[in-house]
Amino acid sequence: MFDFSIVTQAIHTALLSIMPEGLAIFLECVVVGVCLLLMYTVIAIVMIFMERKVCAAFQCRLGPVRVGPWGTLQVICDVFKMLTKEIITIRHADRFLYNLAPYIVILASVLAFSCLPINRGMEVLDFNVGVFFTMAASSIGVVGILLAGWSSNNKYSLIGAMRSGAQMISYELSIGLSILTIVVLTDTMQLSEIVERQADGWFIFKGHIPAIIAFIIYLIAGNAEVNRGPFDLPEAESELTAGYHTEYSGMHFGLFYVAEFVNLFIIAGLAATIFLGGWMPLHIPGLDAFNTVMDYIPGFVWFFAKAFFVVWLLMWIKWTFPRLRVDQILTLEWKYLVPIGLANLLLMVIVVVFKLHF
Amino acid sequence: MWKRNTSYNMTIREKITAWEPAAEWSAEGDGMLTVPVETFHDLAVRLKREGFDFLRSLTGMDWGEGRFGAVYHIESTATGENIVLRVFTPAPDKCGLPSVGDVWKGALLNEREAYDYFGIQFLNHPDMRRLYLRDDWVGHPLRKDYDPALNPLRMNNEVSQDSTPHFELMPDGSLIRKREVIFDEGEYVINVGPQHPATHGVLRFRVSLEGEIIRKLDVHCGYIHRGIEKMCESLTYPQTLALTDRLDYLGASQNRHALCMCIEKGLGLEVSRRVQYIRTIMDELQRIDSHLLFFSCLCMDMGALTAFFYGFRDREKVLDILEQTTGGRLIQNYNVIGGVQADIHPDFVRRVKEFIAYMRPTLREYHEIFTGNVIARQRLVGTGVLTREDAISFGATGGTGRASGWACDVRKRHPYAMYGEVDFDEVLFTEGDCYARYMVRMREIEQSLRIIEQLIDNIPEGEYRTKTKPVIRIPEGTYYSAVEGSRGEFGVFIESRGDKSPYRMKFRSTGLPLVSCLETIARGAKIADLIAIGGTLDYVVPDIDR
Amino acid sequence: MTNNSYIKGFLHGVGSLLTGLKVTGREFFTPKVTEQYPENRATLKMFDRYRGELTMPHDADGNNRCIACGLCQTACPNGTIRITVETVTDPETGKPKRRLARYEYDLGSCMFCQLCVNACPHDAIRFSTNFEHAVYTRSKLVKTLNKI
Amino acid sequence: MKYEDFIDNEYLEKMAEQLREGGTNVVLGCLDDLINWGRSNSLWPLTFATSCCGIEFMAVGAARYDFARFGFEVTRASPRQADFIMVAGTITHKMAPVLKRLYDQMADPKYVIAVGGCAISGGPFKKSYHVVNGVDTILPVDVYIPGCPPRPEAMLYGLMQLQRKVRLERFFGGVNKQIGKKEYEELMRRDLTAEKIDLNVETEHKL
Repeated sequence: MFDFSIVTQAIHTALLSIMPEGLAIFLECVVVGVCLLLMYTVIAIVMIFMERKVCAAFQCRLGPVRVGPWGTLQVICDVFKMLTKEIITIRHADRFLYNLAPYIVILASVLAFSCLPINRGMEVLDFNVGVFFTMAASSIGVVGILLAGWSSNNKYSLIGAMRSGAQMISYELSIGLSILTIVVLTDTMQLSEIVERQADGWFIFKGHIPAIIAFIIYLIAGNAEVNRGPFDLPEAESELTAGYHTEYSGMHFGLFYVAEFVNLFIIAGLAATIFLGGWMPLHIPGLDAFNTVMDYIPGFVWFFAKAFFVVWLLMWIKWTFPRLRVDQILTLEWKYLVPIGLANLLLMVIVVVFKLHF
Repeated sequence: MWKRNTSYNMTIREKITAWEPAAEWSAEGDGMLTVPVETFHDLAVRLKREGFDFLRSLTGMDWGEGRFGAVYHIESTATGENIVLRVFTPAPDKCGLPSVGDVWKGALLNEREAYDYFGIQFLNHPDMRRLYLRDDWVGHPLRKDYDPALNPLRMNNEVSQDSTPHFELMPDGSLIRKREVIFDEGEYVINVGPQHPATHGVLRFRVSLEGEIIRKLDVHCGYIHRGIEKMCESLTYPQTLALTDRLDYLGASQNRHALCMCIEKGLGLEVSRRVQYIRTIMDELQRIDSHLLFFSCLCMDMGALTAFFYGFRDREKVLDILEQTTGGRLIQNYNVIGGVQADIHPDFVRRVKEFIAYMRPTLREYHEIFTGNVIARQRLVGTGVLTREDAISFGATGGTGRASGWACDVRKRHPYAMYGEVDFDEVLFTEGDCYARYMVRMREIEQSLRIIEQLIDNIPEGEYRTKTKPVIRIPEGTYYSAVEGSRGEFGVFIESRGDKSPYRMKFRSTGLPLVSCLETIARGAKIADLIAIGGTLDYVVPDIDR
Repeated sequence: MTNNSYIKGFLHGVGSLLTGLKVTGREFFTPKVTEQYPENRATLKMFDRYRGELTMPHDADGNNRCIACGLCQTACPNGTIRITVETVTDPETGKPKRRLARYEYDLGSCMFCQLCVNACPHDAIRFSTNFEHAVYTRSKLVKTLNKI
Repeated sequence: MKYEDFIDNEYLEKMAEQLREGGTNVVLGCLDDLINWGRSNSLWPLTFATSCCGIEFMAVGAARYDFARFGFEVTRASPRQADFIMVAGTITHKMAPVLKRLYDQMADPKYVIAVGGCAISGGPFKKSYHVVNGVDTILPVDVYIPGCPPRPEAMLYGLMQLQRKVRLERFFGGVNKQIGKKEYEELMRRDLTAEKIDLNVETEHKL
């Protein structure tokens, strides 16, 4: 398995040879930041395109086909359009908060995104409480949504924001519980370390029953966390026109739109990292030839394949189910997911204590 | 079929004449009783007690020379008896009729409509605002002396009033005007529509919320009020036909059928059996089309977007069949006075059969993806309950009424075309909730397929169009015909004075009663339920506003 | 709620969700029904009864069958058809004769009710199946049907 | 579809000529082309329909005709995020101010398509006391799609016409409207000042 840290180390040494360490680190930070943002944009574009094609396929139609080969340039067009669209200033809105909100949302999203370990040695933010940090960073997003709803001076926005507040805070609990289940199994919170421990088998296999339950709970709660159907109440189109971003136009709306899709990717990427072995290739004990072949596939390919598979799964769910009502969302969380999550955590503890895992 | 009613009328007519010796019978057309205004409210209460609990239609009238009034079509749901009453306003210069909104709730919006059209003030009506037109509209457009120049296009925004006028009769015979509050200052009122994805057009609600729970709901209609009834008064009979398609565009075929039937009844014209067969099949195809669209839109409103596409995919197949024969997808222009525009296409029978074979398994797919879904059930079962009494009182016919357990299908109550001879079930539920309303429509698709199946193979030979005179004049009198539209009873009321255009033409909207019962259903529900309720009531806004 | 019904309801719910997923999952792999309009333009054929726009057929010499009787204009519910008549002297008989000068048809207000075609005693007008009418200028929609 | 297959090319030619009169910087011109390529392929409609044409508009979005192929499928319910408004259906006197308001709420550049007889001229309801005879009296219309209602293919054709128009426009230097800029501003001002009612009587009631 190729270790990307060789490359970064080499660059670091090369830079140190021509400049002082402080400057070198600063330069590296800038370069990494730019790369991160670039990747963020690319992922956003890919995700939006995928969403449009996948939903079209579920709905027995074609989706974008006319711009570029198979419609691949469609989202690029949207980007140009968004960039040139007027940004409307709303009278009687809280101007400062109104303009700030989309940036908070995108900031939270970028922060969480930078925690994802894409390949061995290709982690941007990686430290011993990585899981905590990711969750904390991603939950800043709800502040942005609340601000957007509050400052827009629009009743629909306000209702959307309130809904999203209730929903996201509730579902963070379930996400936490299901991740905690795996933390019990791994006894580490560092994301890169979690991946390394899956070298001999992904946690979803190692932890068998409790891990699978945790995975399902995570998918449901993760879907709710990013406000996607069937949990898309905050922007429920048929009820609240566009929910918390009703009043946003142009690129401000574009930021919300992009953040929504990248958040989905983050949720999927985290699922891939924690449950499906991240960039670890698929190894079947006993089949050495197969395992060697799998090892030739680079780690980031594994990571993206797994993440996009989870994304596809979530899209399948989104495009099949009707939307829940606000009280049902809370019922689902507090009456079903949280008790199951807690019982599952207990089960995992038993599994770990009695060494029942693989 | 209306002969039978006439014989029934005798008994109730006699009763009314006994109670009210001043009542006069006029026999032109369908015949109606003119009753005095002073005791009309008492009479209405008495009629209701007698079992006449369904106000089919309330038509405001201007008979010229300052004589205003209203025509009431009332039916007893228990016996199926019908009676038509006419009431004049007390004096030419005074416009006041007693409101019967407390007897039949469905009268409330209809009386507002009559006020809007003719300026007839209804005494003790709790909410005497205009129904369709802007509050600053000058005059009443359906009066015969109305001058359109009074109302140029106003581009200023309308201010929503939070209170409403209300008229009371003083002992000295004068009217006083009071105001009643609709929304308090402290209430959190949100505005749903006219441009809102879930109002199915340009209906507008003002909803007072407490958190997510609806406390009050105020319906605003008229954003697509096109004045069709007034336009009809200056069009010839064949020309009026074209406008009915555009009323409820998902029941275009049935609407036109109703008007053709009414005119044919006036003319005493019998159409051939072939025409009856074709019309019945077309009506049922249209019903399937409408119910598929209902399914699609309900799914979309509930957030299940994929099911929306499945519904539309299959709807296209119906539209293709319709288009091949009629030349129109949505607006077909098919029924004409005395028959249909063109004979059925040679491929018609084959394609309809193919469609029936295709549709049955597809319906199962719908049930798998949406009906059985636990989320859909949770959201539909038990929400938005309309009781049977309310359904009748509001006159909420069609799927909505049948979901509440009211057997209100015009095809069974007053069979027309081929419906007396085919075998089909009237789908009835008793729960009256959103789920029942949804299921009624899904089951009705199956019944429609069954009706078509029985007819499609034995369409008799015959002419598809009976020759009529070049200029059609209906003998003097009043006529009322009703069909089961895609979403309830669609009635046409014509008052003719023997001219080539009607003196007054009123369409009994299928949507208006549905909208009027919305407040009752939605109160206490959540805002998301409002969307489900609106979706399952299945109104079409241009049909409400006309 | 008893424990039993809690679990039963839960399992039933999950089952119904999976059924839904099965339907959409199957649809994901079935061929799509989309007709690609501008690409299929060559093969696209309307039903022959489809009413696209009113036309006045002309024979090879450029003559139409309209006698300018005005029945279609009277039959039209909303004044979409405007006929201008001119009187010319018949070169053979020397008598004055009504002749169609202009047959103006406003596609932008036509309601396709077919009353004009029904009214025409000489089949001089009929509906064609052309549907590509979208324009940038309103005046382009007012068409003169007869060849002058 | 080839250029010659479209109708009303004269209008586009005239428009292009007017735009060329000023002359364009080469760099700006290229950038313009790129932006217009993007804009024309990403026109998002406002979810708006009043009557029959709206159902056909839904059919255009549905599986059989699928305007997602053009990238139009992201229908926005909020006017702020929409690029064009399909006026599908009759506009009545009561609806006209609302429609105007919706149009004003949309972010520039924005376009209007008048769909069907009612929106173009009042159509079947021309003689009614409560129907606006053509939305071009209240909004600057870019494309007219006649029909009653126009069939889905006709709507797609109209949308392609709009794409062609967008592609020709010049983004730098103001998006030209069908009516002259001066005329347009006058129209806007007239509506605001003629009647002395404050536009924002009810800011909190969003439409």
